[in-house]
Amino acid sequence: MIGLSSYLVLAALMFSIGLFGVLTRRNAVGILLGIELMLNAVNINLVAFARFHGDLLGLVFTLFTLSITVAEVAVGLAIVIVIFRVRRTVEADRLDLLRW
Amino acid sequence: MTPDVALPLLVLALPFAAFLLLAVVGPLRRTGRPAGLVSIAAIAISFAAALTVWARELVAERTWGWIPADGGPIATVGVLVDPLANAMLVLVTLVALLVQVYSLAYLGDERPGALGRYYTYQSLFVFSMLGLVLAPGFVQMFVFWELVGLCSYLLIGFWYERPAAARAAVKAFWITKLGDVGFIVGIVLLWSATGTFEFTDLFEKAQANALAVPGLATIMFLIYLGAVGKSAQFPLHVWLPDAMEGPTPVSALIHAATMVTAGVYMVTRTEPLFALVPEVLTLIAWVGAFTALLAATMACVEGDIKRVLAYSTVSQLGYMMAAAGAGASPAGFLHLLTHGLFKALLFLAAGAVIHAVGTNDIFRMGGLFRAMPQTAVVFVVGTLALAGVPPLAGFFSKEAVLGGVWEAHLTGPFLMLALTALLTAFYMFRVVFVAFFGRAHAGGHPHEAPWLMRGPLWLLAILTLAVGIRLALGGGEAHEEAPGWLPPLSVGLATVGFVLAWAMYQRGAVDPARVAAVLRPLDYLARRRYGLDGLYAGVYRGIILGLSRLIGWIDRYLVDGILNALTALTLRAGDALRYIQSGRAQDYVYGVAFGVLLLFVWAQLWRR
Amino acid sequence: MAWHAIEAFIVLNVLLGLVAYVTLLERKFAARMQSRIGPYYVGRPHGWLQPIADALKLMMKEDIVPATSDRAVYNLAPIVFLVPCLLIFATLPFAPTLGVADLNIGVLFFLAVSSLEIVGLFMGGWGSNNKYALLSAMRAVNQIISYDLPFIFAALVPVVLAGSMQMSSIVAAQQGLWFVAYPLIGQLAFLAFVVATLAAENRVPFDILEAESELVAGFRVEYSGMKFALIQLGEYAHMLGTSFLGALLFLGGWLGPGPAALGPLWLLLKAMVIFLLVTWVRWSFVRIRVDHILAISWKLLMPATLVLLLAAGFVVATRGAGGG
Amino acid sequence: MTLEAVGFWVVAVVLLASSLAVVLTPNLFHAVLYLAAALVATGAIFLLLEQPFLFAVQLLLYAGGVVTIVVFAIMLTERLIGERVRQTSRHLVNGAIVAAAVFAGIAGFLLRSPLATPRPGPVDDATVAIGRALVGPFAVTLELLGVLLVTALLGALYFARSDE
Repeated sequence: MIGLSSYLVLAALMFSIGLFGVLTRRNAVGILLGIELMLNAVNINLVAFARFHGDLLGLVFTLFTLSITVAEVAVGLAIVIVIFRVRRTVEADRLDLLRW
Repeated sequence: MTPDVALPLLVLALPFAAFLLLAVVGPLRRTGRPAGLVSIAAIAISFAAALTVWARELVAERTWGWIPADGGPIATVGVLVDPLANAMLVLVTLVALLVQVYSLAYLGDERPGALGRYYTYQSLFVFSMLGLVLAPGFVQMFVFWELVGLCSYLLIGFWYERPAAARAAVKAFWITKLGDVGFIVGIVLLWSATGTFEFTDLFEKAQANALAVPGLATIMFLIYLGAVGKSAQFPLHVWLPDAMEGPTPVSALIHAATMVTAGVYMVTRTEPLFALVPEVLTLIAWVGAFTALLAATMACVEGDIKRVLAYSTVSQLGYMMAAAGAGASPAGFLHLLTHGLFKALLFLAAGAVIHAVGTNDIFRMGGLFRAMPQTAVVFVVGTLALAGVPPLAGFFSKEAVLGGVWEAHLTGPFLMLALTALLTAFYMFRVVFVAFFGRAHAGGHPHEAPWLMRGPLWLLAILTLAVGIRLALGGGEAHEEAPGWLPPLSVGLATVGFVLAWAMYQRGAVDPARVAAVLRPLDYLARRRYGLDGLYAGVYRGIILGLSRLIGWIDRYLVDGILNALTALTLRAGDALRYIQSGRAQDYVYGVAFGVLLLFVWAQLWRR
Repeated sequence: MAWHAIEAFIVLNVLLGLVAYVTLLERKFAARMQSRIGPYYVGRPHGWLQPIADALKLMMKEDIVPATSDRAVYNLAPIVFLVPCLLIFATLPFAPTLGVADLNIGVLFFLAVSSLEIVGLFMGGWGSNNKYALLSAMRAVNQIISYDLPFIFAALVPVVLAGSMQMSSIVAAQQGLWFVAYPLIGQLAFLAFVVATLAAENRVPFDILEAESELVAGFRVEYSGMKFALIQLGEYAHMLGTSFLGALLFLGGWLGPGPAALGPLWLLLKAMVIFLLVTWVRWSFVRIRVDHILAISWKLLMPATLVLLLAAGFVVATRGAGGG
Repeated sequence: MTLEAVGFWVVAVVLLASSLAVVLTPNLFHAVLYLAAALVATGAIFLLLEQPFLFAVQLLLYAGGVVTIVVFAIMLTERLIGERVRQTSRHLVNGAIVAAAVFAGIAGFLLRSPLATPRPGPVDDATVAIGRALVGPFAVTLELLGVLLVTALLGALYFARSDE
């Protein structure tokens, strides 16, 4: 039987993989992809809890997360494009204008 | 309100009303002379009221609760009218009235604004002094005591543009405050021991022997300290000569007749309490006598006419205190009254001289008898009175004091006071001979003072004479027990002083320099005011500078050091830590991840 | 479960056959519009065997893979493209009880799955590593992003009117009045739906992504043989599916005179009407410039469909759901 | 092993594999495609959890929306040239350690926490309930979400417009 914890562990793994991507990717778009993974992992958690606790709240929040993710991606990519226009690169570790 | 206290309240209220009017209504104050007239009018009516009170020999007490508490107010305000207060009221209002009239001419050259300010202060001062006189308890007395001190500060520093005046004002303020600290501590201790501030209650308890509280001697000594400061007793007398930096009428009012006598008045007022502690009384007597002698010696070598009078005042205050200490407070109080009159006379006359000559130095005067005979006459009258020549007022009161001290079997103080009497005659006639009969100095054309100034002078001179004659006729009740040899001795001492002065300064029979050479150490000490001012300055500087150095060191090395260390640390830390801010978003994600991990660790290790 | 599988298998095969003959229908129709005959020789006199011949030809052709292509992507693209196009039929019922799965979120499922098609499309465009293909893919992305929303909004109007996302319920709600006949809202929504369909399927006049004259054949320029066949199949399947959807949403689905058994036929007929409508448009209009296409979507269709949706919601709120 | 379990394991393997591929593949375009796969797999997880509505929304928004936009951005920024699409990674070991540590932390929690393992019986379609919740208790949130989306739209427009 597949229990709640199976889903949660799966989500945790996905989350960690996403984190790994965020930490290691050089390309800003790649970082965004990692963030997407992490957000999806969260969604899995929400839906799993909602399903196993018979609670609607998780589903509603999943919807919210989804919508916000779309907004985030739109703005994030717009920023990436602007950065690309200005700096001719989207390598995240070269974008250190704000360093000491 | 009972009619009993209506008149005293009127006496008290009028100067205050004048003060309020002048203080609040700026345009009126800035007119100068009209402002003075307002003040004079107020004090004149006040004087008339005081005279009525005195003539009626009113005795009344009326208090209103001030600081409320369970079981009756802790402190009250009100008026306490008795013969003591009546006499004081008359003296204060009289001298104040004359001084204010006199000032109108003396300070006529001042800017109107300054003159208005002067009269504002004057009104406030008179109000404060009257409030002190009428105080029915220690708290009110202390409040007005401090107000008087404040006014003294303001008036001494009237010419605040002059550094010397400003310094003198501050000095007077601070030194009297030294005594006031003892005063208030004593008051509070007394209250905690007896539970009341009221004189009447205290006297009743004293009479019923209900005041045998432990440490009463200490308490009374502390209260006496207030008088030491205010009445310029040794060793806190040093402020009074410096206070001569103020306008001369101010000196006449507050440093001759009123404020400095507040200490004596207080001791006299609370005499039933002091009577319980003979050891303090003895101390008062000794200190008073010593003060008298010390000030007299300093007066002998002083060249500044106002300072001579100032030392003389200190000396006479010593007399009064000695009398109070000897248990002859009526004699002391009598001397207070007569001295108030003739010392005001002397000061005002000296003011007229200074006004005319433009200098304080008696050795630059001389021959003034011809230039301003009226002033010379009244000054001589005052001098005679001060020296104790019958039938002038000073003779009787001084004799009463001497008699009282003798009666109390205080031989040491008596001898000192007798010597002081001699010296008093000497230094006063020294001034008279040098300033009025000596060879005239060139420079300026001294002229008689205007009638506005002369009028008060004559009035005071006549009063001095009249009081003396009144005392001679009525026979002062103070000297009834005095031994018969006392009047001749007194007159004799005065005569010796007169002859010495005449011989040294008029005839030139004895060269003052040779006398000074003979009495070299004494002369040296007296000229340097016995080093007291230097000592104070030294101690003050030592303490202040030492403290300043210490605080400066603490500030520079401890406080600043900590701050410097902190800033240096912050800078270094910033230098080191800024590399954390790599500007790369992913490095920050590492930070977030580590934070989350820390939360995990915390939650799993400690939360359970 | 097993029945479902069998059903799905049958539906799939019927559909594949249908799709093949839809191409023939289009060619014939186009020929008629241009006063030609169209396919004639194979299976004469009307070229009935032409689609089979085409399929056989494509299957036997050499499979050419460009040397510089992103091989995996290139190879996977036709499949990824085809799968959603076939999957959309899963929720289409052909009669009240005839269908793979009459989900209660059927319409949404259809829209979601059909939106996956784009992935295959740009996989193909990218994987070919061909300038024209890539440009075509970019245009496709552009256009599909733009027309997805009006398409969805237009499709949601019947959903709102019927108060359900279940296909059968929507059809049932049209018992009295087909939604296309719904006063004003119905016609406008249907118009918007057809226009958005044209764009979503990249048909003329919205076919800038293949625009033969500039991009040769669009994203599938490098494809040949079997893979090309798959892509074509997917495209026509998608078109057919959308036609079915339109028929179900607006034209009353299987409702029609005669016994209920005739339902599937009615549905097919209606779908063909829509299909021919699209084809008619295709052969009648000229291609629109790219910025005009985007402008039409964002400035006209999107607000219009939104207003329609709101109006439908308003009508439902005042008159109650369930049509007519 | 029930059908559900089989489905779960298959989906889980696909999900994790594609996720790993997303973060590991050097080709950015492939990464996006793997992301699409991962997202569809996530949708499949939703299906397993009997939420077809969320599955549809996931497909519509992510696969149809997000992935498309990302591809678009890649095409714009990589200037249609395949070379730059090859991307490198940095600090692989560090990242792996941190990610593993985070996973260990979460897993630690999961292991210690009492979880409601028995799965409730099959549920009805939650679509209507979600809809009612959205316009009921969460109406304000929904409106705020709308504001956010409009803001994001305007922001993206502002950022991405070319300077004319």
